[in-house]
Amino acid sequence: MKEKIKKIVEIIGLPRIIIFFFIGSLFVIAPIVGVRIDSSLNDVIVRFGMNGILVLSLIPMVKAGCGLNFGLQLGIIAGLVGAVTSIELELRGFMGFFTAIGIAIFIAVILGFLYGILLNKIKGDEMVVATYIGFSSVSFMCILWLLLPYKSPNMIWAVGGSGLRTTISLQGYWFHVLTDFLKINFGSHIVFPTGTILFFSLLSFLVWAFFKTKTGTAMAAVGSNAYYAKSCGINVNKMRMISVILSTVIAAIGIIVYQESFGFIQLYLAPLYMAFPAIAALLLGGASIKKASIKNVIIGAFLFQGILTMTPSVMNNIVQSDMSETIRIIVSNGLIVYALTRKIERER
Amino acid sequence: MMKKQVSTTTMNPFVYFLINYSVPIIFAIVVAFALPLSGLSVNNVVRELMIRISRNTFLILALLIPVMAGMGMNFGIVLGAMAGEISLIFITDWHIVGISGLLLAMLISTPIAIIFGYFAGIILNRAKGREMVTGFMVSFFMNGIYQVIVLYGMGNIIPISNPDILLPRGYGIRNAINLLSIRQVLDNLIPLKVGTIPIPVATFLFIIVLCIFIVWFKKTKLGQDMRTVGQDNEVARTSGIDVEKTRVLSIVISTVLACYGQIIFLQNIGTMNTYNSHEQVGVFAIAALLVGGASVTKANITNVFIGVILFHTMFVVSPRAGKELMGQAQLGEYFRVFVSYGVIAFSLALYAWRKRVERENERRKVMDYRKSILVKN
Amino acid sequence: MLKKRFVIRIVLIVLLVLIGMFLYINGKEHKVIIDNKEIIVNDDHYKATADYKVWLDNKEISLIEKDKRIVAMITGSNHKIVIESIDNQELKGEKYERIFKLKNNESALINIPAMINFLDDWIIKTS
Amino acid sequence: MELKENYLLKMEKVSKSFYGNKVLKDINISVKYGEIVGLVGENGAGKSTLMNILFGNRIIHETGGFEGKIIFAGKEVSFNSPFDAIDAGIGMVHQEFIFIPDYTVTENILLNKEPTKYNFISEIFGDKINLLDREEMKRRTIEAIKKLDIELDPEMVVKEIPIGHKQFIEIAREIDRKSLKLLVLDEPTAVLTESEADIVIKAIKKLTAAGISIIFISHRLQEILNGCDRIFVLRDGAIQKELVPTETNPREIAEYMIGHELKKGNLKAKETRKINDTILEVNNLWVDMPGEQVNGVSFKVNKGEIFGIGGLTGQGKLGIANGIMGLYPAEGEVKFKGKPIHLNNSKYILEQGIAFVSEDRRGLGLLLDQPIFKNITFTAMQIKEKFIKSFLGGMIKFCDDQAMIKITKEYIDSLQIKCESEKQLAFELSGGNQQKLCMAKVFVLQPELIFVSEPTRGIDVGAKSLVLDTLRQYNRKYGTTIIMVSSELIELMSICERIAIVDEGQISGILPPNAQPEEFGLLMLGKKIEEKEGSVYK
Repeated sequence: MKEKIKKIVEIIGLPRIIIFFFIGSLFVIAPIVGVRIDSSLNDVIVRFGMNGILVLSLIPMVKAGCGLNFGLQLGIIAGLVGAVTSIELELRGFMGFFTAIGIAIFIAVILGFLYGILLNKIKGDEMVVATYIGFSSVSFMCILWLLLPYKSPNMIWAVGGSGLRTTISLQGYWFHVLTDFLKINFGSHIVFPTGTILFFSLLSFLVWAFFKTKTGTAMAAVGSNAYYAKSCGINVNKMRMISVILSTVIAAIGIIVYQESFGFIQLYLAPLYMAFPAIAALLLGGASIKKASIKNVIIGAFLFQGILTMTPSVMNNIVQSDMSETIRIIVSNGLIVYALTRKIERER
Repeated sequence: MMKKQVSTTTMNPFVYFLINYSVPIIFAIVVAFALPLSGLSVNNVVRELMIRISRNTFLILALLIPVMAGMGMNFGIVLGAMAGEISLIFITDWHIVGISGLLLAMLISTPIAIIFGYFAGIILNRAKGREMVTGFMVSFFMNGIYQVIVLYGMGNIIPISNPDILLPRGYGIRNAINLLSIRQVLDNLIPLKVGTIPIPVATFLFIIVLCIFIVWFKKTKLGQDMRTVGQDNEVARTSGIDVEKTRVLSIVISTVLACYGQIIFLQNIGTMNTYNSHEQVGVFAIAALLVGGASVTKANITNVFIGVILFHTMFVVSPRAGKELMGQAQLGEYFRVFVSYGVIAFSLALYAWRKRVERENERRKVMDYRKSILVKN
Repeated sequence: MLKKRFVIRIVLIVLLVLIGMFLYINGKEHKVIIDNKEIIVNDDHYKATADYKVWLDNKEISLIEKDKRIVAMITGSNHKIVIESIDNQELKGEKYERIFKLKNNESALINIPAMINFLDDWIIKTS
Repeated sequence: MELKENYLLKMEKVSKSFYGNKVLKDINISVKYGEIVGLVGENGAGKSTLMNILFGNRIIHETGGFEGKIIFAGKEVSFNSPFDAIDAGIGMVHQEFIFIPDYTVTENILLNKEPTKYNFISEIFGDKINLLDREEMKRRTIEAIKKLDIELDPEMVVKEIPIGHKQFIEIAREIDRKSLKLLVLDEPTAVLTESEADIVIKAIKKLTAAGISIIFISHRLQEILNGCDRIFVLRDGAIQKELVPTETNPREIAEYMIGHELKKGNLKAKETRKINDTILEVNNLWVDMPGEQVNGVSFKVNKGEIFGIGGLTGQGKLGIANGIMGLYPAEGEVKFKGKPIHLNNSKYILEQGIAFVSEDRRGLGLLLDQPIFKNITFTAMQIKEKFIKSFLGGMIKFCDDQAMIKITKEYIDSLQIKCESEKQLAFELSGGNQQKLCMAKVFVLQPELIFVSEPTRGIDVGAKSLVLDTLRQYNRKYGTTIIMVSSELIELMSICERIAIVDEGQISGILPPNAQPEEFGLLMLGKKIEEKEGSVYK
């Protein structure tokens, strides 16, 4: 019996088990400490809808063997530009939402293409270079936010009249346009964001279906064994390029959905560290550097957001001090360090 | 008796120089433009530069040993900085002042830095081939552990009595602590003024001693072992070197040096914001080293000094240049951040690309050699 | 050979601990409050008679006027206090000098009139 | 200097078995002081296992140790790690020499045994803190080089010295050891030219004068004959013959090495088929595959023929197939059905109808974590767009799982692949079944020409004949030309119409299957015959 447990621990990985127990205990302690289960559950679902697509955007690159996309910020930047331009054009409701996505996709394809060329040139050291491409692109955008000729009054600084504000409200534009779409209320505390969840499931289905197509299977083959793919006549670099562009595009859509539900567009250095929570969530769902599936996305995003919502409320009632920020840092970065130190079975 | 064999490097030296030092050259050009633009007088640029060089060089020198041991840029030096900060908290609590306070801080931080360094070394050994990104993530992870110790541990589990560094709730350290008691105590230990520019002689002495240590260390057996491990892990292993132990040792030494570096840095600034003054340490030190023309496998003391001068001139000059150029000081601020991250991304990408090209040339050279001899007979 | 190395290392560690303690003691900061006020000792009244210039560990601190109090921070364990009376900026030459020791985190309360009259409790140490 | 007669090393009745099958049977080898002993044998004859036993490698202890005695310098020994053997005075020079390119000659020779000068700090942090003694290092390097009597500049960076000289680094490193008594050289001249090889042999001879004994492992007969005092021929784990160079010749050695029983082997009677028009013509093919370099190979293959390529491992036979298939950089002229095809593009080659069953089944041949039906149909789907349901006029091409499963079931029956279902993952299958899976993957493509590389390596005997029969039936049934690369000479002789032998990256000759075994042996061991159709070595 002991042997069986040891085997299970080995497959799932110790940190994930510790975190499962941690979340379990949170849900157990919550009612005792007077935290309403249903409202926290509602928070978790809403936040799942917000972040799900960002986590989903990591799938194509991991499946194609490019590793975890530490340069996720490139997609996020494309999304931000899309959102800001759609507001500049004073577009409201779904019209504004989908124009933002349209522009974002267009920019994401260009950024993804350039990013893909660079990653193909430096096979092997992708992750650390991607991290710094992400950081430098975010900081470069900070300069652009100041200079780009946006004129819409509720976006630019009141004083000085040029350069965008750090946070721009979506009130009156496409705020909650998805979340309120066919929303269902269970009792007073739970408002089920059907729109967001539907949108997330649609995108997940599209990604799942893509990996059923000819190019999709080729890309998966490149990820699992690049030499095998080469011997079957697959253009490895082209597949990696497509996976990078796909990841960047989905990330662009992801950030727009995030803002739509959150209510504000955060510019300047806000997206600097946005890659790590998405990566940690994916890893929490059971993915590794070489292998990831839609199942990992759903479980991971749900559990990770579970931690983020439950810890502050439960902690405050127990020990009157908000340790949740520290716990988030430890859990999120601990997962990534754990994944990076896993032995890759066949280090080609 | 021994005829000098002619070497067979193919690339002509000038091109080789250009590629090798492309980053410092570009940087020098950028600085050359920004300097006049910023309208700062040479005098106060030099004064500002003198301060920045004195307080940052020690930290950058701490990066050299892991590069020699093939661990790349050690993002884990942030752990050393944390160890330094913990020791500064203790001496502030105990009211130890002056140079003896500083030296005591360095003394008590050494064991802490060794433990942190050992921990980071073990983890990096398990992530061979991905050391840099793992080191980067370990520094974030340790930031969480640091917060647990400092924000929650100190005051209840770890006895801290001094009320003006404790949070009002009785435990956890305040966000900002003033280190007036040891402010610039090392810099002014041996005061010297050249014209209007004060020169922190004692701090430079520390830096010179570290440079001598590094040069001396490279000549020791352990230094040679580290170079061998850095060149090729497998060859080192078959020749009987304990590769894992050597790599961990290089990280421990680097973390301890970084810890002293951070203490010198904070001593110069005079205040310490407990929870984020160590975050940017890794990035700026590595950016400066790369600006000096170092690469992930080759870095020496000249890279450090060229880098620290160029990088920090840019740092001083760019906000003013941003203000003059675009009328937005904030622009210069972001430009500074962009350049630091950009230089790391660019030089890492350049290095990875050059590594592939060099391996390709090596393969081609062997192939041509085989063709030449086999066609002959 | 190994034994010799073992001994050297033990000596080194002991040395380091000693240096640590020395730094701790030498760098320790103590608070000294100096009163130039009237003091009553078994019902004899000693009044503050003049202003004084004060030196602590031969570092000039400041002027202390009659019935005033000053606070100073000093580092290390053994200290010397020198005071000299002063009347509108000229030194009157009446000099008094005493040495005192302060342990761990003790602070001191010095009374000048008691010091001039060589009373015992010229200095009170509190930790 | 010890007497010439008594022996430095004696191995008496040494035997070894791995998981039940006997790899070495009662080996008796002796080496006198200052003598050069040659050890000759085909790959897999047991040479490396014998050396592992001598050095006490971990693999030997982990697999149950060995029987028999080893007497070294008069004492019975059994080393439990290579480092013990080195301390006792045995040195080893590997085929791929171990050195650090950016280090100088001196630093390489004294790798991890650099002499140091004492300094006080080492009392605290240990001996590794002592400084390197650069003068002493230089002195010892020059002394070691002088022993070899070769030109090597101690301060030169190894990366920049000629490739031929890099070999001496390792030899010098072993010689520098004071205690060295026996030096084992494993294929020292494999990468060298004739002239460089002669220098190595001359240098080794100089060593024996200093009393050091040498075990010289090589497959180049010429070097063995003029280099060694005595020769042991090893085959199938047993010493066949102990020969003295002056009383033997290359043919006799080859005969002992390739072995007599091939003659007794039951060669199947094959009907001789008249096959003439060329389907594949290769001229001056160069391939850069690490460990399997091809140095200018030319041959022709007829349509419908089963053409064999044999030779020892590491001589380049695998390089030919991998090079043409575009898996490793290749240069030269290749004509398929008369039309020149450009190389280094796997997709283009596959589209011409040329397929490849790789020798690296687990690494290159299969997607181990994918089910069987995905593995079989993957290449056909990518190249021939088979098993695809396309929508929106071909814009979106979905995999047609049903079609894949149908074709997989057919191949499972025809090739009798033993598996639970077509959904079973590839890595759960046995070696033999995995090989059949690779072949099925290629058959689905219905190619005109198939490269098959080491089809029977690492699978049990029963499955071997099944795999070969499948290939023969496929060839007879569809007329597909098969080029089979294998190091198993017997198998090549039982299935191929013509067999080319590759040695040192070049074809040393092409023989009919019924040629004498020792003729194959000679071709493998460095003899060259001009490439005439079916010419027999006189």
